[in-house]
Amino acid sequence: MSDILTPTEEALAEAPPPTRGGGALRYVLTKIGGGLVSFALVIVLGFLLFRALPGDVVATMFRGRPATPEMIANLKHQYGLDLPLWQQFVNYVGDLLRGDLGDSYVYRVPVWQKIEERFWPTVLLVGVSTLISVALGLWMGTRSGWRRGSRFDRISTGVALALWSTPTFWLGMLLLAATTGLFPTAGIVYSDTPPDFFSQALDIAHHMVLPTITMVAVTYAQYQLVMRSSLIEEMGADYLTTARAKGLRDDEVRRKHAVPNALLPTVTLVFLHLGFVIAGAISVETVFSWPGLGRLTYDALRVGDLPLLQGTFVVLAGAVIVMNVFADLLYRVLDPRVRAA
Amino acid sequence: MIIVRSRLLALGVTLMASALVTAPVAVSASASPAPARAAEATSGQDGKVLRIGVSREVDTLNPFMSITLMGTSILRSQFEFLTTYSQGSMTPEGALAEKWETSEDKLTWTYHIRKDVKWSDGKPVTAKDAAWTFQKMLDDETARTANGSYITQWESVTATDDWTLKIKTKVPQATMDALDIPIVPEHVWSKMSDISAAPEFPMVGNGPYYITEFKEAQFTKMKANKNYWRGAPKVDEIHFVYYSNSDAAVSALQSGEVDLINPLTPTQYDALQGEPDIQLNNAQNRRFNELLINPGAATNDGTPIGNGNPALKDVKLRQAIAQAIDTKTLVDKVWSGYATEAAGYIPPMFKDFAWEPTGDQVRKFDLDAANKALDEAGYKKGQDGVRLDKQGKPLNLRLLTHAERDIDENASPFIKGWLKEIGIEVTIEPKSDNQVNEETTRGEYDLAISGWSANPDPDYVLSLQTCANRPNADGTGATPDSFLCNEEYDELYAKQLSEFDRSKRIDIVKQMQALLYDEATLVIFGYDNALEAFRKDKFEGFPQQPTGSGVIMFQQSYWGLLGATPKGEGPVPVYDGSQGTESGEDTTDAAAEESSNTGLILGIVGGVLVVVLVVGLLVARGRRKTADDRE
Amino acid sequence: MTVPKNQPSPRALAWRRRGAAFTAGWREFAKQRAGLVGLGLLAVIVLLAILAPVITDREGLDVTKATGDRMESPSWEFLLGTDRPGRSVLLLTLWSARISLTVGFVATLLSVAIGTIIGILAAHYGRWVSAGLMRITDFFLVLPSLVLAIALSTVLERGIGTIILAIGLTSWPSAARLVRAQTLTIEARPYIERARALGGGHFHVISKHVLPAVLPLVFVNTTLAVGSAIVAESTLSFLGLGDPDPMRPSWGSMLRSAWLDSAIIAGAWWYLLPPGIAIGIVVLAFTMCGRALESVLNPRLREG
Amino acid sequence: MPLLELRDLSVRYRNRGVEAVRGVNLTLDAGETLGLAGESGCGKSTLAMSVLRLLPPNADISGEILLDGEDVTTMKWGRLRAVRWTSAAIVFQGAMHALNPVQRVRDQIAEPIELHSKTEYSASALRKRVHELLAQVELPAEKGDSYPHELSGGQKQRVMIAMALACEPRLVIADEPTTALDVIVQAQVLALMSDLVAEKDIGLVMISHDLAVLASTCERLAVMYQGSLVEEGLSAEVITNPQHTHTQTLAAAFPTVGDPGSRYAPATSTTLPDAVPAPGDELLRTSDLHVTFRTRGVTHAVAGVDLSVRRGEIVALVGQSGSGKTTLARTILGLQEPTSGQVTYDGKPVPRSTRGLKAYRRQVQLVLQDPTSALNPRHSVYESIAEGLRIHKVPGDEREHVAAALDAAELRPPQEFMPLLPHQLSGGQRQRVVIAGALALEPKLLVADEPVASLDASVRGEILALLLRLRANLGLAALVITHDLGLAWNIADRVAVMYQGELVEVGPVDEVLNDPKHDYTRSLLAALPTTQPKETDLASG
Repeated sequence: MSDILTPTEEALAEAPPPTRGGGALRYVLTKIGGGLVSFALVIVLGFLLFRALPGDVVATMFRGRPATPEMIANLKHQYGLDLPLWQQFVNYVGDLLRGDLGDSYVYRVPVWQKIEERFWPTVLLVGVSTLISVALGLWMGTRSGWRRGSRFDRISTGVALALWSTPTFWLGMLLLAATTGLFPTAGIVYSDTPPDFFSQALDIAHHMVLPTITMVAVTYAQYQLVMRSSLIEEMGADYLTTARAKGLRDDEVRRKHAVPNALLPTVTLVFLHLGFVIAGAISVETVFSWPGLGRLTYDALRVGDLPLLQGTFVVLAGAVIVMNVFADLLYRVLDPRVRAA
Repeated sequence: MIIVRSRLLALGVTLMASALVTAPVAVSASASPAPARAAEATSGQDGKVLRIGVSREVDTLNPFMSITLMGTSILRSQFEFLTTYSQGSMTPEGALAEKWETSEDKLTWTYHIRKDVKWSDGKPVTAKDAAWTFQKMLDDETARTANGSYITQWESVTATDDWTLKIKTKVPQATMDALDIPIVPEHVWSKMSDISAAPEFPMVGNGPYYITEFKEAQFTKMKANKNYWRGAPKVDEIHFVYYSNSDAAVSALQSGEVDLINPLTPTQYDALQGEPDIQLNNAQNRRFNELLINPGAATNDGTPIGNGNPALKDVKLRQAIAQAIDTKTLVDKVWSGYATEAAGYIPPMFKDFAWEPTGDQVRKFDLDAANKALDEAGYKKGQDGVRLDKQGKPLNLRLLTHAERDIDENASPFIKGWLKEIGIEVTIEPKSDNQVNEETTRGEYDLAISGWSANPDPDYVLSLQTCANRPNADGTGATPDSFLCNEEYDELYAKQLSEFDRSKRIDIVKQMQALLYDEATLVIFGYDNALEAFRKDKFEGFPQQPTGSGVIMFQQSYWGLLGATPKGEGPVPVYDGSQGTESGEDTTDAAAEESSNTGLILGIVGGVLVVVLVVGLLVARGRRKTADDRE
Repeated sequence: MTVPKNQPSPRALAWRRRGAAFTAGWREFAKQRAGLVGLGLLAVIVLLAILAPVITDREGLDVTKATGDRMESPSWEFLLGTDRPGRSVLLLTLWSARISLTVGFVATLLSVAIGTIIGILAAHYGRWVSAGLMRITDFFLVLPSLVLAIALSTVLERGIGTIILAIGLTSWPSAARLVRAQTLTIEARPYIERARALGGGHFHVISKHVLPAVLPLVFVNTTLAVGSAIVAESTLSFLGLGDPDPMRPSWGSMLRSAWLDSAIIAGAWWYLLPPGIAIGIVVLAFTMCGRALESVLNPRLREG
Repeated sequence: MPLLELRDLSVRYRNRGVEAVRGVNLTLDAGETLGLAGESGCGKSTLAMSVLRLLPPNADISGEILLDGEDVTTMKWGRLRAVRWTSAAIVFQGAMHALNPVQRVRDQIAEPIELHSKTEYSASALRKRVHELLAQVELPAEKGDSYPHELSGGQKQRVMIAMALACEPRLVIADEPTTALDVIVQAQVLALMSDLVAEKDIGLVMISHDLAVLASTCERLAVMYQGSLVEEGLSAEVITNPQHTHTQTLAAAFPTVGDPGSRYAPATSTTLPDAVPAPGDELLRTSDLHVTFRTRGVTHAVAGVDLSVRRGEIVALVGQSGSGKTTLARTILGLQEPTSGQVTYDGKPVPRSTRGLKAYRRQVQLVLQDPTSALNPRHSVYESIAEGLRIHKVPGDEREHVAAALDAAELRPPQEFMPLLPHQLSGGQRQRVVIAGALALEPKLLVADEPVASLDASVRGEILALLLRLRANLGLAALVITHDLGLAWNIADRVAVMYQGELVEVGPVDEVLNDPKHDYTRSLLAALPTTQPKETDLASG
């Protein structure tokens, strides 16, 4: 809350304005440091949560098939599960730093490999739908906020609220039911699509239609509502009166002055909401059988594959943290006031 | 100004990007609607493709590592085993091994390898490949991951010449004529540094098909092996397309994106009735479903393990529970009739060994009788209607179920409901398959839903209920089922093993089943059918196992895929001389019932529209104020 | 100076003031039609949920007593058709409201309570407390909460309690930030300085000035958050982490059943639509109420 | 033809019902300067905004606004946009908010030029023009690259002026252009405006609540009261011989420093204490007090201050904002810990323990600048006053204490005020409630931080008179913190001038203000706007 001054700061606010440009490195380092602390917390949490899960992981690995005590001991030893907990933690962190997330109990491959396979489909889905929903949300929010109370505002806000109130997976299910036969219902690409780039891209785009619509439908509303209210907040601002007094047209006032300012809180929100989008991705990927990280999480959950769950948890949380650090840095570029702070 | 411009630029780029993404989507949406796909697929440029929609995931396609049903099923077509199971009677018959014999002490087995088998890369298949594969498993613990159980008692493996394989075992082993172990080409696998690594594609094999591509969680592609010793298959490619949600697979079948799917739930099966181009297959299954009642789990040396409710040690209580389960309702409601009502331990598919209770022994579903029996046995009802055990504690039982398995999800509420009627409170605990396996193995359950697939020879499933089959001291080891340990049963089990007179053996097996029925450590509640469907506009049919009445997918062999017959390419082959060629009688032609799908779509679309509109209007009305006329 | 005896006591005065403030707030709220509609909807739904045991028979939830056939389409007997075991979907939807609303309310209360305490402490106390708490808050804010909730629900026993805990423990950070921001605004007001100068300690400042000023905002936040919590519950239930007891359905678990039972393939729209629409309406009602309340508190958001 | 002519102008806000401006007639010729005075809410800002039709959509305008003979109220949008900024430009109140925070000031200045110029400006020509404008307002060209938050208040106001001149308008309307600025900066900005207006022959309408400011800049003065124009005339005449009672109050509110008539006599309608009581022994002393902040770099907010207040004495602490006076006050109250040095009260050092501080705070009470925010809007008058009593668990009947405090603060009868909420009171009444809240604890010393700065001129004198009476009747000592030398002249016994954390001059008011020793005190005094229109250029100071 930059506009709120605590009493002690108030005394300082009168000090000569600080020079610009200084402390950029410091800012970047602080934000990256903060991200690293968060990531460290994720790692610790990942360990605590998944080591606390019930069930004997080794028995899971045998899937109920016969195993001699020696085999079990061997496996325990192999996975370092016979060590004291702190030792396990040290190993876990060490492995993690080397990019080793352990082996999936069920798939019998390194978790990292599994996650790598699933990473890009999720990036594609989340990326494209976030882009679309941000563009859509900002545009609609700007339109409805600037003409508050207009027919467009009333209807679009109503629709946005209604869509926002719907559970993602349900919307996906309805879309599935309503568009039977029009779009592929599952997967990312048909097995018999020719391997050339254009056919593949086209087929992937075709497969993306329903999941993307679902994701966009439930996420754009947030951006619209925030853009709308942040624009409304800015509407009373004096600099807009200045701009009008200068003789700017209404849309120029909006485009050149109101929107750039109203955009700032929205940018933060877009990134803060990535966690929420990831949640949406889990539902959407489950409903549309999209081979991404969300469904990997769900599958790992279903079969009780702890290292895999731990891996997806660390990677998803880590990705969101990275994006937020990025958002902080971006914010600094967008808002000159942050540069000074 | 610069800032503003660059920001607008960013926004523009964003919009452009989204437009770029949506444009091809729109184009492709209009360019290739589903019916077009169906047509395109039949005349695909790569020849005839069989696309199978599956909702089971491949763990890995490494034959040493794969343990899931999907992975092993695919590998069955990739690699020829020494023996396979016949299409008609599901008994072991020669495959890679033309014939085999065993020494008198049953410790040495000699297999004679077919001389006309070639790997898909053209190299001949010899006994050395088999020897290398088995030796690798004996030497390398990792290589034992998937199929290690078969070789734990082996002493040595040798290829005496290119066409003879000798295996010595430490103790007589019953499964030696049914070793479900993929045999890999030595010239490929001996070069692999990590035996557990993902294999390279195309994968050299000697089965009817070989794997050419595997996309995790998406599909597995196989090509027909033109050198296959039984003759090349009629289709050129098989694509196993993975659908994590089985409804999506059904939709894909409806729109012609896939040609064959398994399994179907009864609801899906019924929904497909009436589709003119779809052939349904309601196949009798070799599976029985059971409710385990923990009689006091113990290890094979008798040490109690687990945390089963001690009250269940009382056979009277177990019998009352058994009596409170209405198999008819379950067959009707859970399986919509696509199942057979419960009788004995051996599924009715195996007519000889199947048994049914008669006379006094019959425990007809009767809640009053069950209540009465419990009253008599001294289980008094507490104030809230829940019975108290002998220690005066209320009877609260946990019911362990497989999460997301159709049978478990649907049967468990019924079990809970009936048991409540006889004063037993049930808490349903759905767990992942692994957890269920684990917890049942360790005896950490009161009630659990389980099931097994029986073989033509009942030995294996019967062995599940012996004292010896209980787990090791540390709670692992064997795969126990109901933790029964009954001396009489064990004696009968030993007796049937050494009984060579089939009818006498059948009698003993039936006695054993009667005994199981009385012990009520497990309650059979039905034998569900395997439900499948395929596009009959594209395929004539597939060989079933057993011939005529059995399944297409997930056979105990590869007959269904090997004999896949595209439309217009003649009769479906039969790999079992004794049977006819036509499809079985259980395969129902889809009736010309009116499809209700259009109505559904309209209903849903309409409903959604109405909801959105109504809600939107409500909100909108609320915010209506005079619009400002600011410029 | 003597005081006439007919004067109201200070306590009565304070209560009269609160009453007046409430009336004024209500009058402002009543001007918002969306808010009133939302409140009305909520009242009806909550009433129906509370009265469910009176107006219907819970036995109908027991599959063994189900009278309908598998996924019967709507009829006079079953206004919204039946589910796979033949239970009335209308009955299920009604009873599900109890669980869904309970989870929504309790989880929100939990998260708002955590959020409020952390938010106030982070704003009120000095650098280290504040920095530490905000670091944690930011961490949880950024964390994909569904993933964390999934992890939590996996660790703990399945059931309503776990779901509440999972939602409550993962959704507090936004409340904490909001409360912190508001607390900072309040604490920057000179009357806090005045209260300190009068000799008031931390407790006095928080309880007499900060909390009363923050509570309306917390209330609005609660109203808005219940909707999210209900959606979160449905998502967790849909993913199979809900209460497996068939006698305690929630809208999420109904949708899960519909999904697993192939309601889409079977064309059973009556099985698919009611729970989803119920969620939508309830969430929307909460949102409408919350937004109306918000504009009561923040006149800048008001129309016109 | 007059540059600007208002004919029977009325403005009514639909949602408020009351007319903000009622039938105002006003003319301004080219190159003329007019000051528009009035208290907050009198409609002067509405009047200014109506000239360019910048009022919100819910405002109804009636009458005529003739700008260069053309009626603004009936203009088409296109014409209005063309007129805006080219015919008339506005220097807005509080430049802090009137500039777009995320745009460089260069672009903001250039924007209207680009928009309105008939010919296409090249980038370099535009840049040159902006530099010219910046030079006119005496800002270096590099400042054009700054963002608003990087500029000080005075610089921002200069940017606003440069922006207003960008299209060379014939009329500039300045709405409270110097309100938020320090005395010295204010003087500089006013001088700059006067010069530019004179140089370019621009018509100027300046709006302020401060008659002195207007009188020093404008030829003519108009006074508004409750939406109507109550008096208009030449500045000197209006100031020296106000006709309307409201003008008289405004004129009297700001005393002339050095005028013996206003010594110990703030403008008030109430009776003032007859005699000035002699101060008693020393009550409070700070010795070598240092307060240092380390938020960004090191700031010495208070750097070695020795100050004493005796019983019954009123001491004024004068300084610009940022001079450290507020920090000093907070440190005296124990709200801020000193870095070194100490505060002694009644001969004993002020304790630092929570318990000790609590007892100390009963003796020393704080009165804040803005009574509106100093009272919890949710608490009734009774609760606000009883707050201190409750904190300290003062024995006796709470109600009687509250009534006594209200009575002492001259809110009579007390019973009527008790149930009221702050928003039901006027500004002066609110400040009395704050004072009553302090008095309820029967303190010995009041620390008043700008006690009248946010009050309307007419109320100012009343509150100051109350402080004088409290000192006379209760023997209350007061440390009054202010930027307003006139206030010190009005009520203080001694004055301490603070500059950059240090006290540069301390002494009896008459001595220090009549015969300042320190340069800083002198420049403060010199910067005071006088009621006589100035000839000299202060900007060099």
